[in-house]
Parts: sequence; C-alpha cells; structure tokens
Amino acid sequence: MFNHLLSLLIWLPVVGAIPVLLAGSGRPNAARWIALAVAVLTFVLSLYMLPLYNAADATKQLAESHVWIASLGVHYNLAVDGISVALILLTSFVGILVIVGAWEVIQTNPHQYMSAMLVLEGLMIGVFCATDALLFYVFFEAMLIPMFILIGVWGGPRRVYATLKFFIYTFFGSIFMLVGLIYLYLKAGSFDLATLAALPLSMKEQTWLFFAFLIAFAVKVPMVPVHTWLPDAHVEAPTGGSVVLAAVMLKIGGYGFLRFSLPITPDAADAYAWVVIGLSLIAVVYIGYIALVQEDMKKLVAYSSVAHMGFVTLGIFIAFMLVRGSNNLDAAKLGMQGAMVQMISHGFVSGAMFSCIGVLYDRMHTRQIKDYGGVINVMPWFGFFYVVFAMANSGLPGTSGFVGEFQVILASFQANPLIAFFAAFTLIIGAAYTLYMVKRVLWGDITNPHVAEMKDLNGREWFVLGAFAAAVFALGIWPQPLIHLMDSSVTQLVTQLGNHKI
Amino acid sequence: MPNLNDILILLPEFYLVAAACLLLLLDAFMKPEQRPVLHWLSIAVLLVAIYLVVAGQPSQAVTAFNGMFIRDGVAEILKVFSLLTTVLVFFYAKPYLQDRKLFVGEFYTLTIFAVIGIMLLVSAGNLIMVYLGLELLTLSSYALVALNRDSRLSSEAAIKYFVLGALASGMLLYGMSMVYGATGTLDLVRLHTAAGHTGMPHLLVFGLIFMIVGIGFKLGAAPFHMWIPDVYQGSPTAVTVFIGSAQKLAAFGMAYRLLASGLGDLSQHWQLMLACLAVLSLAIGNIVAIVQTNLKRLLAYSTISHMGYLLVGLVNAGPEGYAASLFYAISYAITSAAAFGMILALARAGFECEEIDDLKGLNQRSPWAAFLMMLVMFSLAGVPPLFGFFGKLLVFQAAIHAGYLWLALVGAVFAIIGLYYYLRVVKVMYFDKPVEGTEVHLQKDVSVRLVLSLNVLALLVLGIVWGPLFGWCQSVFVG
Amino acid sequence: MELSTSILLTIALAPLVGCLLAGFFGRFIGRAGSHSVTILGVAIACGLSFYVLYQLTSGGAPIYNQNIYTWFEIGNYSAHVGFMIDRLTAMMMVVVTFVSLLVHIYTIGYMADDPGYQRFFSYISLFTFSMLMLVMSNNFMQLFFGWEAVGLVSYLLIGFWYKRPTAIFANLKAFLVNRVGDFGFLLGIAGVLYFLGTLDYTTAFAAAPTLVGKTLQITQNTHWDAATVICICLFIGAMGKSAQVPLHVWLPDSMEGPTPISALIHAATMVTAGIFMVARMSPIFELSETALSFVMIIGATGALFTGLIGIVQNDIKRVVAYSTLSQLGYMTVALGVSAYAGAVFHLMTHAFFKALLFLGAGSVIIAMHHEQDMRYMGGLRKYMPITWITMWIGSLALCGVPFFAGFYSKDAIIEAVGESHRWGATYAYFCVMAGAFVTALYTFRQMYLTFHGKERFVVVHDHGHGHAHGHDDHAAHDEHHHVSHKDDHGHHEQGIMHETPKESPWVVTLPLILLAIPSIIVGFLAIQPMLYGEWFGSAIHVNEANNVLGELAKEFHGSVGMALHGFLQLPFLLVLTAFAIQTYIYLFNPSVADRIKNALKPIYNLLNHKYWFDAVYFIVFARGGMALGRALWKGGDAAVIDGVLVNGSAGLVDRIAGGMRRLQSGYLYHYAFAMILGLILLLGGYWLVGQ
Amino acid sequence: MITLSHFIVLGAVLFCIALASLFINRKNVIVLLMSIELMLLAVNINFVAFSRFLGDVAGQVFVFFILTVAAAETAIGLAILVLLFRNRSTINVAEIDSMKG
Repeated sequence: MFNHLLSLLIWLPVVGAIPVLLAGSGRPNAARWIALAVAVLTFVLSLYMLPLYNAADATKQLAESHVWIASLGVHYNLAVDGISVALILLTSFVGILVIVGAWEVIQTNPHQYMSAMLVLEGLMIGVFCATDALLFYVFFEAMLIPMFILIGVWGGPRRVYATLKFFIYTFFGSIFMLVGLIYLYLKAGSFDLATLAALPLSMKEQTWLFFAFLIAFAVKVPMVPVHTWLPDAHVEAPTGGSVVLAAVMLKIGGYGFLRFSLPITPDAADAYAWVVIGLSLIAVVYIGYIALVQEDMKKLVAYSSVAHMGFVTLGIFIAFMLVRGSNNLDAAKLGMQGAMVQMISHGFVSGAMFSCIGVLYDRMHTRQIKDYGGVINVMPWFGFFYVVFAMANSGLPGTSGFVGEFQVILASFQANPLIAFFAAFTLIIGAAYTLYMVKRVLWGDITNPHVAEMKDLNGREWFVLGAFAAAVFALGIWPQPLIHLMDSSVTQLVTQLGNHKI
Repeated sequence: MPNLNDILILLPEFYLVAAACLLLLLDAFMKPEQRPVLHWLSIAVLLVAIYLVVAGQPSQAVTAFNGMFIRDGVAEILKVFSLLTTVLVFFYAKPYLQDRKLFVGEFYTLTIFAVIGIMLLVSAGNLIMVYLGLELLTLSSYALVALNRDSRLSSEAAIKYFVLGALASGMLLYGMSMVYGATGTLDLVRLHTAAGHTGMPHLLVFGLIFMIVGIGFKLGAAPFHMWIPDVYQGSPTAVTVFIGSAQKLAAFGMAYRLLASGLGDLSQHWQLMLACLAVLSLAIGNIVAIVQTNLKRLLAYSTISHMGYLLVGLVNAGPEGYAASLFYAISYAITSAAAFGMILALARAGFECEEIDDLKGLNQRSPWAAFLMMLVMFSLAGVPPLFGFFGKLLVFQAAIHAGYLWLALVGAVFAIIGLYYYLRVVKVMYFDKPVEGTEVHLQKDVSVRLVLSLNVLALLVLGIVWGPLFGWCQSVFVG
Repeated sequence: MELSTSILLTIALAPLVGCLLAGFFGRFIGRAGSHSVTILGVAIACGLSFYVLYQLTSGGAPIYNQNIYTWFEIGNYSAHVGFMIDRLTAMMMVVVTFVSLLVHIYTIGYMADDPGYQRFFSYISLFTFSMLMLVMSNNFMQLFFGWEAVGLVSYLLIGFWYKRPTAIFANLKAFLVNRVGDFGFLLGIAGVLYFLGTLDYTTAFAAAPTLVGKTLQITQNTHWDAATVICICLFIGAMGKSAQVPLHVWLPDSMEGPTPISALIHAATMVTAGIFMVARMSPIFELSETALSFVMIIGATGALFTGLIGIVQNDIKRVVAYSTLSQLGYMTVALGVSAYAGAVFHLMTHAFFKALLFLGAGSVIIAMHHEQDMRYMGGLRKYMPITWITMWIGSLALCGVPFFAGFYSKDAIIEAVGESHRWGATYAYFCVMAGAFVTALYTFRQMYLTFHGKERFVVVHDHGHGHAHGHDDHAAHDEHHHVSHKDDHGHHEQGIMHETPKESPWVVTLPLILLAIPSIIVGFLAIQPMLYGEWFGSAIHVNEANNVLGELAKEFHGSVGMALHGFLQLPFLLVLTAFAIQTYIYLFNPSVADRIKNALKPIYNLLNHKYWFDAVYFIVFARGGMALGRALWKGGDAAVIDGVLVNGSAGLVDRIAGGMRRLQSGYLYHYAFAMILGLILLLGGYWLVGQ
Repeated sequence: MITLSHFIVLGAVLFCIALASLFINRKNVIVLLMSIELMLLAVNINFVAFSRFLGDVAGQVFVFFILTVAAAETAIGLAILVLLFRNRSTINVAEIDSMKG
C-alpha cells in the first residue's frame, strides 16, 4: 500500500468526497463526520511520508510511474522532494481545520461544501506530487472547479463576480502555459519534467516559455499587477474557502516557479529575474500602502497576502542574482529557503487570520472594520489569538512570519542592499496595516452594542485557532526541522540555477 | 460486376436499409400505444448495426463496387460513434416526443435513413457517393427539422435549413464539376493521383474552394454557419441533438474524404483556408455566444466555435492532425449529445427548458441534474480532467506541430472568452435562487436518467482514460 | 567555577513560566496566585543573576558562550539560540531582574484595584523573559528576537488600558516608531552577515577588523564604507529602541501605560537596550569614526533639547519621561566618544534612580487618585514622607550631586566628552554641559511642585459623586479616572480630592527604599572597577586612540576624591544655580514662573509643542501614508487594473458581441449572402496569394 | 466553333444568376426553389460539357443522379413550403425572421 502512498494521498480525499456527497442534505452530520474522518486519515497518511522520506537525499522519492497515454508518452508520474512533502503536510493539515472550521457554520448543503473541500484538497496534493507536466496541468486546472463552486455557492453578496473573476483570471494565465507545454512536448517528445529540465532551448524559446509560465504562476501567486482577483475572491469566499485559497492555493504559484520556470528556462529566468524582483518589491511596498486603507478585514488580509507572497517570489528569483551574479550559493540557498519557509508560514498565518475573521463574521455578519472595536472586552481568548496572528503577520520574531522574511532579507542584501532596503520596508508597513486593524477591531471601548453581545470562542473555534497558533509558534521558535526537510532539495534547485541551457 | 463480396462489405448499410423499411411498415400497422416497441426495436437495430460494423471490419481497407465504397478504419470508427450517438438520441428523444405528441414512426425511420446517409458519406470512395450520402443525410434532416408540423419555429428553421443546405450542396456540386473537369475523374483515389499533375491547376483549386464551402456548411464553420443557430433553436430538441452530435462526425468524415483522400496534394492551398475559417468560427462562435439567453442557441454558437477547434486540427493536414480532429469530433459528438440530452431530460410537456434562466437554482431542485450539467459545461469549456480538454490539447498540438503556433494561440485566447458563457450556465444552476412557482426536474423515465448519467460520467471517465480512444483514432490514419 | 547551562536556562525561563501561568491560568489561580508565581519566577531569576555576576567577578568563572539549539542552518550560514555571559551581560541581567523584581512587588500595590491584574503580571514577566533573552544572546538573530519581543510587550503594556483611545494610539505609535528603528537594525544585521559571514557575536567581532577598506556598492559609482553603513544601520535600531532624536517621539506617549511599566520598561531597562547593543557591538563601532560622530551628535542633541521640553511639562510622569530621554542622550554621547563603559555605567545608575523616580511618581499618583498634573499637587511631603525622601534621593542622583550615583556616571561622561577629539565633540560637550543645568531645572521644579509649596488641591469630604469607598466602587472610580484623565479634564473637577492623600502601602514604599539605596551608593562603589578598571574585560573593545576613559583614569584618585573634586566643577555649579533659581521661583515667588513664560512665549510654545515633531510626523507619515494608500488603491488597483484592464476588456468583448449578433439578422437572403461572401473571400484570397 | 470554355462560361453565368437571385429576391420562397434548380442545372451543364470533352462518361452519370436528387429535394422543399404557409400564412422571405441574434 505504501508504495502507492502518494496516489493514496491524492485519491483518498477525492474518492472520500463521494460518500460525503451521498450523505445528502438530509444527514448533514453524517456528511460532516465522514468528511472529518477522511481529512484526518489523509493527514495521518501524509505524516507517514516523513519516516519514508529521506531528507538527506535530494532526488525525488516515493515515486510512482504508470503509463497514462502510451501513444503520447504521457505518464502518471508522482514523486516528492522535501518541498513537496512540506507543502503536502501543510495542505492536509489545513484540510482538517477547514472542515472543523465549517462544522456548523455552513448550514446550506454542508455535504456539498465538505465534498468540494475534500476534492479540492486531493487535487492540490496532486499538484504537489505530479512530476509530469500534463498531469500537473490537469490537477492545476481541475482545482479551479471546486473552488469556483465553493466561492460561488457559499460566498458573499458579490460572489458571482468574484468567482467568475477568479476562474477566468486563473484560466487566462494557465492556457498560455498549456501552449508552452505543448511546444516543449513537441521538442522533447515527453511531458516529463525531468526531461524538460534537461532539454536545451535557445534564448528566444526560453524567453517565450518563461513569460508563458510567468503569466500562469504570477496570476496564481498572485503578483502585482495580476493580483486583483485575490481581494475580491477572498472577500466573497466563505471562511473555509479563503483559508484554503490563502493557505495552499497561492503556494501553488510559487511552487510552479520552482518546478517550471527555474529548471526549464533558467537563462531566461535569469535574464528577466529583475522583472520578477521588481514586481515583488512593488508588491511589498505598493500593496502594503493599499492594505493600509482597507475597510474590509478580509480585503486587508488578502492584500497583505499579496505582499507576503512577494517575499516568496523575491526569495526565489534573488537566487539567480546570487548564483549567476556573484556565485554566492549559500546566500542563494538562504533566499530560496526563506521563500519556502515563507510559503509554509504564510499558509499558517493567513489561514489563521482568515479563520479569525470568520469567527467574527459568524457573530456579527459583517467584515467592516468600523463595525467592530473593543472586541477584546468581550472575547479575551479571541483577542489573544488575534494578536498572536497579527504579530505573526507583521513578522514578529518567535512566530513563523519572521523566519522567511528574515532569511529573504538577509539574502537579498547580498544581492543588492537596495533590494533588501525595499524588502525590509515590510517591517514598517506590514506592522502598520496589521496593527492598525488590530487597534480598530480589538482595542478601544465598545461602541457597537452588537459587539457587547458577542460570545468568546467555543471549543471548536478554540481548536482551530489553537492548532494554527501551535504551528505558528513551533515554526517560529524552531524552524530548523522544516529547513532540514527541504534543505537537500533546495540545494539541488540552487545548483541547477547555475546550469546554462544555451 | 458487383459480386457477393461487395454486398458483404456493405452489409451494415444494406441491413440498415432493410431494417428501416421494415420499421416503416411496422409503424404503418401499429397502434399508437404500441409505439414504444418501435422505439426499443430501432435501438436494437442500431446496436446490431454497430455489431455488424465492428464484427465485419476487414483487417485492412477494402473497396466495393469499383471503388465507389471504401470500408476502412476511418469509416469504421466514424460509423460506430455516429450509430452510438444515434442510440443516445433515441433514448433521450422518447419522453420528449411523447410529451409533445410527436412520438411517431417517421422520427425513427428518418433518423435511421439519415444515419445510413452518414455511413455512406463517411465511406464514400467517389464524388458521386459523397453527394448521395450527403443528400440522403440532409434530405432526411430537412424532414426531421420540420417534424413538428404545427410549430412556426420549426417550419422556419426547416425552410432556412433547406434553402441554405441546397445552396451549399449546389456549390459543392459546382466544385465537384470543376474538379472533375480538371482531373477527369470522380474516383477519390484516382483523384488523389491525378490532382498532382493536372493541366488546369487553377480550375482545380477553384473546384476545391467551392467544395470547401460545402464542407464548411456541413461543419457549420463561419462564415457558412448562419443556419446553425436558427436550426438548432427552431427544430425540436430531439432533432437538434441528432444534428448537433452525429452529423458532426459525418461532416468530419466528408471533410476527410474530400480534402485528405481526395485532394490531399492541394493541402498547401486548403490549409490556410481552413485556418481562416477556424479563426472566424472561433471568433464568431465564442463571442456571440456570450450574449445568448436561449440555451439551445448558446449551444449552437458553441458548436460553431468547436468546429473552429476541429478545423485547427485539420490544418495540420497530416495523420497527426486528422487523428486529433477525429478525436475532437468524437469528444464533441458525445459531449453535445449529453448537453442536448440534458435539455431533453429537463424539458416536459409545456416546458421546453430552453432558456438559460430556466435552469435557475437547479442545484436546489435537482442536485444530480445540476452536477451532470456542470460536468458537461466544463467539458465543453475544455477544463481538465474532462473529455473536452484533451480534444483541445490534441488539436493545439497538431497545429503547433504544423507550424501554426499563432493559430493555437488564437484558439487559446478564444478558449478564455468561451469559458465565460459556460461558466454562466453553471452559475445559473448553482449560484442563483430558483424562481418560485417553476419546477425543474429530471425526466421520470429511468432509461433516460440512466443513459444520460452514463453518457455524462463517460465524459469524466474518458477524461481520465482517453488513451485507448486516442490510440484508435491514431491507428486508423497510419498506413 | 563554570557557569552551568541549566542555571542560565532557569534564569531565562523562570519568568516565562510565571508569565504563562499568570496569563493562561490567571482566572483559576486568582490575583494572589498570579502575583506569587510571577514574583517567584522573577525572584529566582534575580537571585541566580546575582549568583552569576558573583561567579564572574569573584568566582573566577570564565565567559560562558554556548548555543542551546540551532535555529536554522543553511550552507555556511546558521543562526542559533544561545547564551553569551560575560560581565557586561551579567551586569545587565542583575539590573533587569532586580528592577523587575521590585516593580513586580510595587505593582501589587499600584494595580491593586485594576481588573487586569493577572494580565499585567503576565506581561511584565514576559517582558523580563524577553529582556533577558536580549541581553543574554550570543548572536544577532536572538538579539533581534529579544529586541522585537520587548517591543511587543511594550506595545501590549502601553495599551494595557485598552479602553483609552490615547493609550491605544500611543502603543501603535510606539510599535511603529520602533519598527522604523528595527528596519535599520535588520539591514545592519544583514550587512553583518554579508561582510562578516556570520550572525555569531564572537566570530563576527573576531572578523570585524576585516571590514576596514571594504565598501558597499549600491549603484555603479556609490561606494560606502562597510563599517560605517553597518554601524549606522545598527544604531538606527538603537535610536528606535532607546528613543534617540528623531525617533524619540514614542517615549513620552508611552507614559499612557501604568507607571510600573514606565519605570521598568520605559526608564530602567528596555530603552537602554540600544545602549547595551552599541556597547556590545563596540568592536564594530570602533571601526568607523563617522558612525561614532553620528552617534555622538544624535545623543548630544537628545541630551539637551529633550531635557528642555521637560521644563515646561506639568504631567509629573512626563517630566520624568523627558528626563529619561535626556539621560539616554547622555549615554549615547558616551557611546559616541567610545566611552562605552561610561555609557553602561550610567545605564546602570540611571536604571536605579530613574526607576526610583518613576515609582515615586507612581506613588504620588496613587495618593492623588490618578491625578498626574503637578499644578494640582504641592505640599505633599507631609502626607507621604517616604516617597518624598526617596524621590529627593533620586532627584539628587539625577542631577549629579556628588556622592550620589548619578554624579559619578554623569560626570564621567561629561569629562569623557571633554577629552574626546572626535568631530563634533565640542558641540557634544556644550550640550552635555548645558544638559546638566537643564536637568537640574526640571528636576527641582518637579520636586517643588509636587512636594513643596502650598497645596493646590482642596479636600472635599462629600460623597456627592456617590463614591462610597467600597472596594468595587473604588475600582470603578479608578477605572473612571483611567478613562477620563487625559482626553478631557472637564470630566472631573481638577484639584478636588475626595479624601486626604496618604502614604502608599509598604509594597509600594519598600521598592522605593530598596531602589534609593543603590541610587546613593552604587556609583561610589562601582566607578573604580567599571570605568577605570578592566572590569568589563573583553566585553567592550576600545581602540587605544579613542580611549578617553583611559585618559580620565590617569587623573582618577578614588571615588571620594572624585566627589570632592566634583564640588568645584562646572556641572555642580550649574546644578547649584538651577537649584537657586527654582527655589526662588517655586518656594518664594511663584508668579515669576508665569512672567517668564509670557516673556519667552515663542520659546515656550516651541518647547510645549515638543518642537512640533509629533505634529509633523503625524501629518507626513500617518496622514500622508493613508492618503498615498488611498490614491494607489483607487487609482492603481480599482481604476487602472480592474477598471481598464480586467472589467474593461470584459466590457469590450461584451460590446463586440452585441454588435456581432446583429449580423445574425434572421433573414434568409442575408445568410445566403454571407455564404456567398465567404466564397468570394476564399476565391479572392486565393487570387491574391496567386499574385 | 463552340469550345469547352463556352459551356463553362454558360454554366458560370447560370450559376451566378442563381446565386444572385438567392439573395436579391426578398419576396417569394418559391423563387428560391427555382434558383436552386437553376444552380443545379448550371452544375449539370458543367458536368456534361466536361464529360463530353474528356470523353469520360462518369460525369453524365453524375448528372442523372443530380437530376433525381434535385427532384427529391424539390419535393421536400415544397412540402416544407406548404408547412410554412400553413403555420404563418405567408411565404414572404422578408417575414421569416422570428429567430435572429
């Protein structure tokens, strides 16, 4: 069974969604419990990867390979390296929390909600496992369907606009990547990522491909200026949707850069690294300022996600300047690791932030900051968690939010202090928009009578936020295990950056 | 001199003709309440035909009646799937026809004759055969479109279809005459060789162009698409599903016979022309579909765009491209059968379920129907892992391989625009509140529900295991 | 004997445990429970710190430097969590834990009626933990951790009374201004890693000399001296944390926090973290004259000009706050002239007497029922003698009256500045000298206004406000004051007391006494070893060229001699003058004060508005930032990206569709025509290609 | 002397007339049927001419088929026409536009 562990991880939630769906709207609790069971089982299985995975070995492991389309040489290839393992763990972890988080919050058709969540989880895990470009693409696209439904059915008032925007935006990005992949396939005769990575390409080809990939993943990350779907999607999405979206889906963009842009078009990526770096810095500063003036909590956190994901792209592409510019491998690894840690950390932090907002929303049915104020007076426990996650969001040492940003800034200083200067600006602006929100929501005297009636966290919410907080602190206080898990893979990636293809 | 062997080669066709006539007679002596028997009989007839086609398939291509008729892999696969889709059509049509007092024998016999037309067309070895097959198909279709005698819309659709169809076949014939003049033969095989060294190349290309008009009309490629929306909307949905699915396979077969087996040497001429038609179809189909409110009309425009994608594949003008387009045609036939099948299954007496808004809140009313329709829509939109996606993948690949990267990119851009209106249907079903007082649900008829569900789930299954089918498509074009 | 890791871990973690217990289980273990556990935790830490100090000084224990665990390790880069304990650290640990302990005790009395009692104890213990992590760190990463952690606690504590709008404004402001400093600090750390290739103190300091001659290339033709860049970046961090001009604006506002906090965090320990950090980094700072001049000038400016503001303040705590700013200036100046030991020495003495002053002020505030305006006090000495005496001790120490602790440290600094030949030293010398005078002015003014002269409040024993002195009512009463005081004074009649002020309970006065003792003697005892001996050993590194303290050492003839000699020095004469002036004004002829005020209206306004720093910052950064954000949002995201690109293109397609559908006119002849047109186009195309 | 081209031209002319009448005529559907007939006749002329000049009989065979099919086609066309008239009591081409857009 465990030589098909990855397949199991992918298909268990997807297949598990069927009984959940069959439970029907008549038996919501059955649906919930089955869903929870499936999610927990998936998480347990994903934990089982750790003993099986040898972190010292950079090669892809737990590989599975079956011929999918013989005549095209398309394979159903699965394998993971440290980065994938980390992201899969993140996915299955968040998977449980969203199910628990939605427990009695989702009242209309909970069975459909839960099953959509499970399918989504499975497909996302698939993205992180796939080592065949076509398979990756299939998961990458298929993922949109459940998310589309989640936002559209259980979303807020402008959900239709938001979800259509989300779907079309992402589809727009990926369709060009598809064309690029086909082109590569015709050249290499295979969709296998390793083969594609080895394929020599002229600078012209690389440039076109690089931008084809860039569109696809920049939309997903999202990077400025193709980020505008995110605030809308987040604001309208149900809490669980936002959590998954922010915690895992965005990571797929960053992950795509690692799997496609870097190995397949290294020279073009190097030549145009400045574009990505520039956009990332814009994301940090420009988006920071925008986040400052948001009146909707979710929108604010959504924008802050864009800013934080800026560090991911920054960390990834700074590596080029370091490897090819100054052949400073260690710094490149530092930056890359920073980007990876930032991905995981942002998964926890943003997920937690959205869960917090969900908690408030369930009580007040508004996300407008101005409707709150003085929440701490009635919800001390909530206040505690909220402050913790806010601090993590503004990168306070001791929380996970700090680690990635710290490493990326240290690395980028070595590439060019100016980059570090703008990147480090997040210390100020990030704290500004986060704590300004905290000030208006949490502190102060109660102005709105409805706030006075709010109850503090119930056990379920406590569990969700507690789990997130535990993760945030664990990663913040001792990141080394995670870094060790990904170290060899990152090292390999960085060394690949050096190889010219022309 | 025709011999028994020729008869055997044409066995499926002969059998169907006989069966059709038999059904016609049966119908004449049948009381209305016995008609369901006819229904099941005709389904059985078709299934047997499929068996005959597959079982009697010779190991390699054979011809009958001095090359008039070719029985090769292409013919086989096209026949199998057009028969199959017709079976689906029969299944879906029954309750619809019953509700509308249209449950008459003609429907079955005419459809079967049309299928015979398709079978002759796709295995035609001679321009005459192409013409005869085509006319048999279209003439029966005219009648089918007008099946609902008391409907203003269907009579209008019929007349439009008839006039334009006649015009198209007129042009086709005119083209054939020129090709005949330029090469001195009507036999496709000899045509292929003669086309290379004709004395009158321009005449030949003129003929080719006229023939392309005919093909374009049959496919419904812009700018020869004008009939599609009106006919789809006007004719009874039970007929629309037939026109929308099986006939696309016929159109592909016709295009293949004429352009590839016939005038393959002129590919450098027709490639670019097809590319232009493709772009036009993609543009018109996808863009105009956005503003449609009638579901059948929307699907009509989506057909136009899909024919654009099919042409993108043909542009490759090589086995790879033919295989891709064939695959695309099959996937489209099955998907659109499912799409119109959904409309049929949701419609009932006095309620056509033709407007998109009729689907409002379908998810509350009938989650299963909504789910099926969603799969169909995503398949049409070409979102993996559904069947439709891989068709697109293959035609893009074929085009890029032939050096038509720009065409693939155009296709990609229009895929994005196209996505919008398919999503709109899903949106209506899932995100909108049902309209009070309306009642939308699947047909009670078990066979419909079962077959429809199977048909739709096939989209998902074939999306995951599409290898064998594609292998088959490839195999028929090699050698 | 060796220092054992377990001891050090206990020191660091004991307060944390206390914090967690009081924080998470405060509701179960109750008030007494919470303060006991936290005090126990801090007491343990304090006792062990003294033990550690003893081991290092007399026990002959070697410097402890070990990593506890690896935080991250990437290639050759690694960050650890570990301790480095030398005498500098030990001294800081003692100061921190000792003051913290006293503040804990004091809090029992001060916060007696506060509903957030447990929370408060949890916070201050958390602070103690963070501060210890900061000072005990053996690497930059952990330093930064402590650095930010104390910032967090300060944020939480300034906003402790979260109902007050002013408080939650002040804590946000404090955190953000600190973040500006940390921004520079982080870049400094990045620079250290870049040039020295490590985050570990010892290796970094060992490698420091290699910085000489290295330059940092920002663009093609800008080469900045590496050491200077690093030092200035690091120092920007110090400016934020230690409230140096122009990042000082947060400290006065931080007085919104409860007084014990002002004493512990915003006077004795946290704000001195910057000083400690620079002293710790002395091996690097010594490499850049430029940076040191920068440090010196910044410090000097703060020392004088923030002191001036103190003169016009009426809020008893704010006076002390501004004096803190000015004293921090002194320490910074000392750093600037390479007299690191002097800075640290002043840090220590200051910690004692400034904590004393704050706690004294707090004691007064309790007596006055959270009235902080000195204009409504006066003549309190007869009501609260202990507070009165101890505060006088603190004040004399602050003014630098010989034999008091402050004298030794401050005088040493002034002389050191005099010795220095660094660029800008003369300016600095003037500042610190004048600063001495200013310090005396505001200190005596404060003492007189508070304790002497006639009472400017009346005691009305009415219960008209319904203030029965039941405990809860009393709490409510305090709450009511917390909320009202500051934002609008009209809320309650000022200068009206509902009972006579009385001396505070022993938990309050005991810390005062315990702090008064070191405020007197510690300078006398410690100056010899700390300043002029090799006490700090390798902890502080000074180039021979800059060794001003070394110069002073030559003229130093013991504490007594120095003190006696001090009586004839200019600083003390200035103090005397100030004493005379203030005595005349506030004891004999109060009207003079107003006349001076009116005579020097412009200057008064300038000072009263704190040189308009806050106003300008608020308009430029707060308002400006919001405006910019709104502009980018509406202009960039909403208008251009969404408006034009996203929805715009969608709208365009829609419009095209609307047009194209008209082609489908429904007329047969149009359809036919379209087909024929298509035919013609194909033919025409072929013909064109043929040409 | 009449050459092949004369026939081709004749065929072309007839064909063009047919096409033109298809979209110029806006009155009567019957005219459409007639012009379709005309078109087919043009085609027949082509075939006959070619087959005569190529000395190949196949073309003329084709003509027979075309004639037969044309007859069937007309029959159906007229049937549809009747249907149309019954439903809308008009056969004016310009009024058959209830489906558009």
